[in-house]
Amino acid sequence: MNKLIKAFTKESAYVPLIAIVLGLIVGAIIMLIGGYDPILAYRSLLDTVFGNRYDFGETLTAITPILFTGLAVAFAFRTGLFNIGAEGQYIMGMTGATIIGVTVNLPVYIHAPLAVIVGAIFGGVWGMIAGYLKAARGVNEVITTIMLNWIALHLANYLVNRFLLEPGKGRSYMVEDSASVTIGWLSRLMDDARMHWGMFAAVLAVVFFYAYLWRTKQGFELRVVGTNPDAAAYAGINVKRGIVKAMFISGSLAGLAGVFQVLGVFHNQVIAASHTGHGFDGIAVALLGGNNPLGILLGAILFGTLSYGSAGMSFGADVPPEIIRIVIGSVIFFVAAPGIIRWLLKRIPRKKRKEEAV
Amino acid sequence: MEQAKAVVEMRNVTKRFPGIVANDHVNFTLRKGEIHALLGENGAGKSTLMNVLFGLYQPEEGEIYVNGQSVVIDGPNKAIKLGIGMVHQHFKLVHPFTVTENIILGSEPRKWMGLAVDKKRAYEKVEELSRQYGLNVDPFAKIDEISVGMQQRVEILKTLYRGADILIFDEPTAVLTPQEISELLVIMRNLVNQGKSIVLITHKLKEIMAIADSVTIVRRGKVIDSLPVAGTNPSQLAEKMVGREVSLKLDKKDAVLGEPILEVEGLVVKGRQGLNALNGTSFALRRGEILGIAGVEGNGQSELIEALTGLRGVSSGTIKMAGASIAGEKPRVVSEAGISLIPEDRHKHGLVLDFPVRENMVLETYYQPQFNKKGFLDYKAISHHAERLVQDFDVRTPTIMTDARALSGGNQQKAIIAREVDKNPDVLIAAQPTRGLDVGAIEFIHKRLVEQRNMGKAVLLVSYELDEILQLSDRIAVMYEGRIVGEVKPSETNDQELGLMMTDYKRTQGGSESE
Amino acid sequence: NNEGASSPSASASPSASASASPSASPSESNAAANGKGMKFAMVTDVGGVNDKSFNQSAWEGLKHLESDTGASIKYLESKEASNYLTNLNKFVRDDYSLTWGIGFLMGDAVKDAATKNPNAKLAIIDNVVEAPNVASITFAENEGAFLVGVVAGSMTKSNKIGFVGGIDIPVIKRFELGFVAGVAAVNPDAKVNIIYTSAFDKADLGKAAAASMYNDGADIIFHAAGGTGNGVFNEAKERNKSAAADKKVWVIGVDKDQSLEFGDDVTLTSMLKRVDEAVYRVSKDLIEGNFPAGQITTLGLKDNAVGLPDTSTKNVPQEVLDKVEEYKQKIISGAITVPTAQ
Amino acid sequence: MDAATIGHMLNTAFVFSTALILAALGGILSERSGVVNIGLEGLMTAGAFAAAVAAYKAQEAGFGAASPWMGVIAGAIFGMLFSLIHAVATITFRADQVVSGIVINFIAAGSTLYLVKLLFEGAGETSLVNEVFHKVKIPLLSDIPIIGDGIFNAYPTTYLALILVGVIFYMLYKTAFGLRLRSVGEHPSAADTVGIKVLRMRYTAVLMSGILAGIGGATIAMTTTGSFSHNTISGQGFIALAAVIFGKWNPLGAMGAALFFGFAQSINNVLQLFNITAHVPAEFIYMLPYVLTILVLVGAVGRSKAPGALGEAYYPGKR
Ligand SMILES: Nc1ncnc2c1ncn2[C@@H]1O[C@H](COP(=O)(O)OP(=O)(O)OP(=O)(O)O)[C@@H](O)[C@H]1O
Ligand SMILES: Nc1ncnc2c1ncn2[C@@H]1O[C@H](COP(=O)(O)OP(=O)(O)OP(=O)(O)O)[C@@H](O)[C@H]1O
Ligand SMILES: [Mg+2]
Ligand SMILES: [Mg+2]
Repeated sequence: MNKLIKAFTKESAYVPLIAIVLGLIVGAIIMLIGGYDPILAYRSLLDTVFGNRYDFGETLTAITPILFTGLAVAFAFRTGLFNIGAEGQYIMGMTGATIIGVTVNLPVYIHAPLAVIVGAIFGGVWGMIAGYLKAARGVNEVITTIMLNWIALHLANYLVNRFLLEPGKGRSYMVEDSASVTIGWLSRLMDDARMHWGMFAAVLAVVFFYAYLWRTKQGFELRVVGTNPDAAAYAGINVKRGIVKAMFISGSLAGLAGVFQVLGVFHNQVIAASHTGHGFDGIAVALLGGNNPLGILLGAILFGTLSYGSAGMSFGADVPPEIIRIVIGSVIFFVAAPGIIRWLLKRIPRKKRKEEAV
Repeated sequence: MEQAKAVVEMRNVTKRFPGIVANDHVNFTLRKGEIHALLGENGAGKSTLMNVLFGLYQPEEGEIYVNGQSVVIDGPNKAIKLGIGMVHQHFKLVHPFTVTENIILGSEPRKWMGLAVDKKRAYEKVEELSRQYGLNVDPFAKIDEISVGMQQRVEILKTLYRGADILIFDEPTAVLTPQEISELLVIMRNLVNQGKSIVLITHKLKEIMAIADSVTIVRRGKVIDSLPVAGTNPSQLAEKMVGREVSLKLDKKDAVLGEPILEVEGLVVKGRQGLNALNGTSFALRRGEILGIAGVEGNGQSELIEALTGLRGVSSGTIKMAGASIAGEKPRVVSEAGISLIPEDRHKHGLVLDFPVRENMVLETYYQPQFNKKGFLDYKAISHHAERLVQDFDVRTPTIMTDARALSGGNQQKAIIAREVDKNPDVLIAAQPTRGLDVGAIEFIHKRLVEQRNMGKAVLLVSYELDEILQLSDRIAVMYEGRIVGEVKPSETNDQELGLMMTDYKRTQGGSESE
Repeated sequence: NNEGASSPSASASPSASASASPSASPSESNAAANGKGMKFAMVTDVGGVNDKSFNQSAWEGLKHLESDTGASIKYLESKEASNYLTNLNKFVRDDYSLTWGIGFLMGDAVKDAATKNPNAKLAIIDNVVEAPNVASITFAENEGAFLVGVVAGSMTKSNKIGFVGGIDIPVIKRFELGFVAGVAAVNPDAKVNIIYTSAFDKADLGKAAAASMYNDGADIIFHAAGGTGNGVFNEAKERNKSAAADKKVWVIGVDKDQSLEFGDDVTLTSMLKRVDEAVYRVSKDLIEGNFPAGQITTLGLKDNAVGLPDTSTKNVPQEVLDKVEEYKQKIISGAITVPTAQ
Repeated sequence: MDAATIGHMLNTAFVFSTALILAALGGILSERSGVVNIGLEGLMTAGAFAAAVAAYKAQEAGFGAASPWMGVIAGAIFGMLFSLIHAVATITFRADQVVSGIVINFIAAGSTLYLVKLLFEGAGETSLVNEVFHKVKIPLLSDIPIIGDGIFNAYPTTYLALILVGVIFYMLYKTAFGLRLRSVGEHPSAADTVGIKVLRMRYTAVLMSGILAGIGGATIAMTTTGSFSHNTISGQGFIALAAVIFGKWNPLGAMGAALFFGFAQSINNVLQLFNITAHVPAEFIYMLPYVLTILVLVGAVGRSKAPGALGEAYYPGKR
């Protein structure tokens, strides 16, 4: 796991840049094979994202949840844990927020924060279960988080179905307006895009991620636990509590992704047939960002932009949007295996070398 | 012997690593039937040279001749074919496998047209080899279940099984108990008598004097000298190796004993397998003394340390620190009570290798007010602290932001000692503080331990190395099967007697353990 | 994988596209109105436009519209729920004449887009959106399901019948209730076992559920489970390979004539749901100036929007089909009310 | 509950677990050689896709009952191709193994769907294959009560999976190749120093894992769906991964874990048949397989020990 953390941090800045270029080239080649026009496709993609205020705003909204789940996955990585369960924690976060948003009635300045906090706690507790099982019983967190993803899906469906359902709608009642975290003026500014506080909260979470892990005493403890649990025990750090705490924080971050989707975007929770994929995308974002807070922010922006823009790509150039997954996969691949880039650079003389200097 | 034929000749071998020339135009000759010692400080390039000979590294320059033939050794496979075998500093054993599986790995006897491994034949072969060379290993045992000394014999068997005539031992005694060491020396003699030639890397001058025929000294990648052992002496070797005079004798005033500070009474502690590892251990440690715990590895020393430092639960008995019970307390409580530990395994327990030196320096104190302001770490104070320790303890590191992994073993150990001593503990527990270090580093560390004792601290020294125990301790307690079974003054004993006490006790008790 | 929630619409079963061609639809008779210069669009759920099912059916409706009236058409696929609204808005903001949201889940998004853009016109399938500029189209699945219930109840030999549902949501519940009522109407002794698989996209779950039911003695299973239903068909096929003629098991398909894809040796009949027809007709209404804005249109037996395909004659005896026809008339006339979910 | 019901449940469990067993075997080989394989999901996707396409084409070309076998072979090849990416990245270029696995999942999901759209004129799903596998009764054995129904009336692929469990078990623990493979995963430098080619060994293992996971995916397409779409493989690879860990990296253990999971799934259906949903919310029944898995892990198995060098790239001469 250490290597995973190091894999990116050490490489200089040019690797990600070249990786993105290479990823786009791979996508272009595949489009050419399929008989599509890559230039038109990429132009449509960019047009979609940056073409007007509405889509730009919506792109930001699309970035928010994967920024949270990316942080969640990376946080666990940093503490030596592989959290595949961001998906489940996301769902639980939604559920917590929906319960508070739908069932209680409070003034705005209490209601929304309460819903946010409860949702975060729901996600956190869901992560904590895996952490506890690992700490107390030595059960591998990879399995438990996979299983907990499915359990969360069905549990959330049960809760919505049983307690929150608006008859005939296949979803919960709408959350009270007082629990909504939308930002009216910003939405109007962005031509009615669904702007909400989650975006700012996510940026705060990036700052928190950094400050907590690298500036605080608790963060120091968690990093020691994650990097060398034996040394942590010798140093008098409670390793088990560290694991549980780390999974709680990781789960809360993933939970917040769900919270803001409910309170800021959907204002309700549907009976879901399957996972949304935000949790799994979080793994990709964390990897793209090298488990670094700033990297994750950039990774989420890249991921979100490409994903959101892919709709425009099929709109403008009729290219199947699946191609974007190949592009993103390739970018991660090249970022993760800088050896390949170095190997390629050796083969491409002079001209390309200049990028290295950037 | 002088004119025996050269079985290995390395000429002008140069091996570089990023930023360092590990071997700088090295010439080295091994003659048939000799034991040739390689001596040098940590990081001098000994292991690298032998790894080149074994084909693990490719040299940038130079030639190698084996039995007079110029050869290119492009991998261990080739080395094995040339009759070269290596017992590595860190054993290359697959732990979940059995002894036999480890030995046959890579050239397994087959049955059913090569489809299956012929385990029966393998066991027989291992047993036979083991008998022939007097190695006495259990072919069915799992590596996890056998002692370090046995593991080393498995490594030796691996080379013999492959028909090696040239054997390389990389610090074989660093991890062995005194008995095991003397047994190993016998085995090595045995091997030479049967026509093998041996390269022996070691930091222990005594061993070189005892067994080697010739010695080659390397410093910073260069060969300083190569000479027959017969005409030299330990201090001459030490000087050549370090480049300055090294005092092999430790200056030590008489101890000024203070009041008892750490008292252990009837301590019973469960070991890893759930059996009692400590069976009523009792002793008292006074201020101003170094108490050495002597004993064969595996007699409860590790468990004692873990119990003392709060890493292992206590079944019964008391541990009192300055009169207050600390038995079963958490490591942090113990640490705050004034106990510091230099752990046995510096990589696993002592350091976070992937953290900078700076962070490692506050591994146990980061939470204290001088570094921790309302939950936030004060990195300025931490840096300041680390700089000071690095200065005071001569830790050679490029900067305090360098990862601990990048430091040499000796400097890693110095960093740990700096950290632990700086905590200003009343009791300093030092477990194997000099394992694998060169004489220069050993000298430094020994001085520091004595310094602590002179300042009125109590030092508990746990070591499997009798010389170290004898040299440093004011009092020696012999540990056997989880109990202190005797106590002697170093001035009134010697290593023979001590060694006898550590094992003789077993005989009088009719111990069931096999040799 | 794992991307996006799957369609909770009942209508997600693959079938050869031929059956879905609306060329024989009654509305064909109108003289081609001129839709030139008008733009129609639809937004799919995560199944995508070529899901050989619900979304595809809707798209075929639009394509028919294009060839019929010269209107231009376009679609966008949604990758996840948050795309519903943004995709709808793409069209709405581009001044499309009519934008369709295909599927139950799109309700809130359509509502949102409609409220924010009062001048735009939208329509939705399978859900009701109360807004003056939205046409809501729902189907009386319970009525169609009742008829296939009649078939199942009449034809079961074991008196054990199965219903495999995707997810327990109102649309699917309508299938279940109608089906159970239909069986009970003709065969009170028959027992209908019900399994919900919790997914519309898990053929392996469908297969396991069907295996359990057939093992338990069921000889006919009606599925309303989208892709999960593929597993039901495959389990039935599997059994029929080795079973004696009198031990044959059947599946009743959904949405389209599934016998065309899975073969009429396992497909007893299917419960058709003419999404294509609905999309075509309402779009055409708009061209003709009769857009049912703010109205809820429930398409049932009387509209020929649900029912049995003609190929049913292959496996269903005439006397049963007669009974079906009889019940159909009773339902249309209101003599029978088929239960429905809230 | 009578014997027949139990037999049927057993059968459902075996059929359901077939793909999981195969993919888990692949995971075991890869991980036993020291290469984490979190890409099983993607490898299964690749296998299912290739199988659906190849079997369809074979059926069109008139191969008849041989078509599904062609599908399985195509699945194996495609799985292997994708695992080759994983191998090159992690073994040659020493990319992080977890990252590479996730990439495999991404690329497999994207590229197979893309190819489906290219090959089937824009459709999101391959055309249905009619020539799929059928259950085969094994004479005599299938007459044994319970077990006969349960095991000896299954798909050829189920038998194949069970045979492979034995074969791979034998290979891992009885042959020289297996000894070497395990040594590479436990302690690569130990293996290196006795002349075993660590990288070549890992390549072999990872490619074999691609083949097995590919076949696993193929069995789903060739027995359950008869086609390939974006959700043909949705989570099975992760369950297989769980089975690898649950089964302690041992083929028999992984088979047990996969069967356990399959069995929990069939209990789930039987419970609904017995109308338990009237008393227990259906959602709790859906959760059952997952909850049971966790409970069993907590209760019985506890700590499982991964191969010593799992996840570590091998640098020859590493210290
Ligand atoms: N694989 C490697 N990569 C980079 N540097 C290395 C590597 N192996 C050794 N070195 C460096 O080469 C030098 C010689 O190391 P070597 O291990 O040969 O020393 P040594 O004499 O065996 O020391 P010791 O007594 O501590 O075993 C050291 O500076 C070491 O840090
Ligand atoms: N160095 C190696 N690296 C990887 N795989 C190997 C290596 N040597 C052999 N194998 C594999 O192990 C199996 C046995 O190979 P083979 O019989 O050639 O062993 P061998 O090296 O000749 O052993 P021996 O000489 O002791 O009989 C084969 O499947 C082969 O692919
Ligand atoms: Mg060395
Ligand atoms: Mg050979």
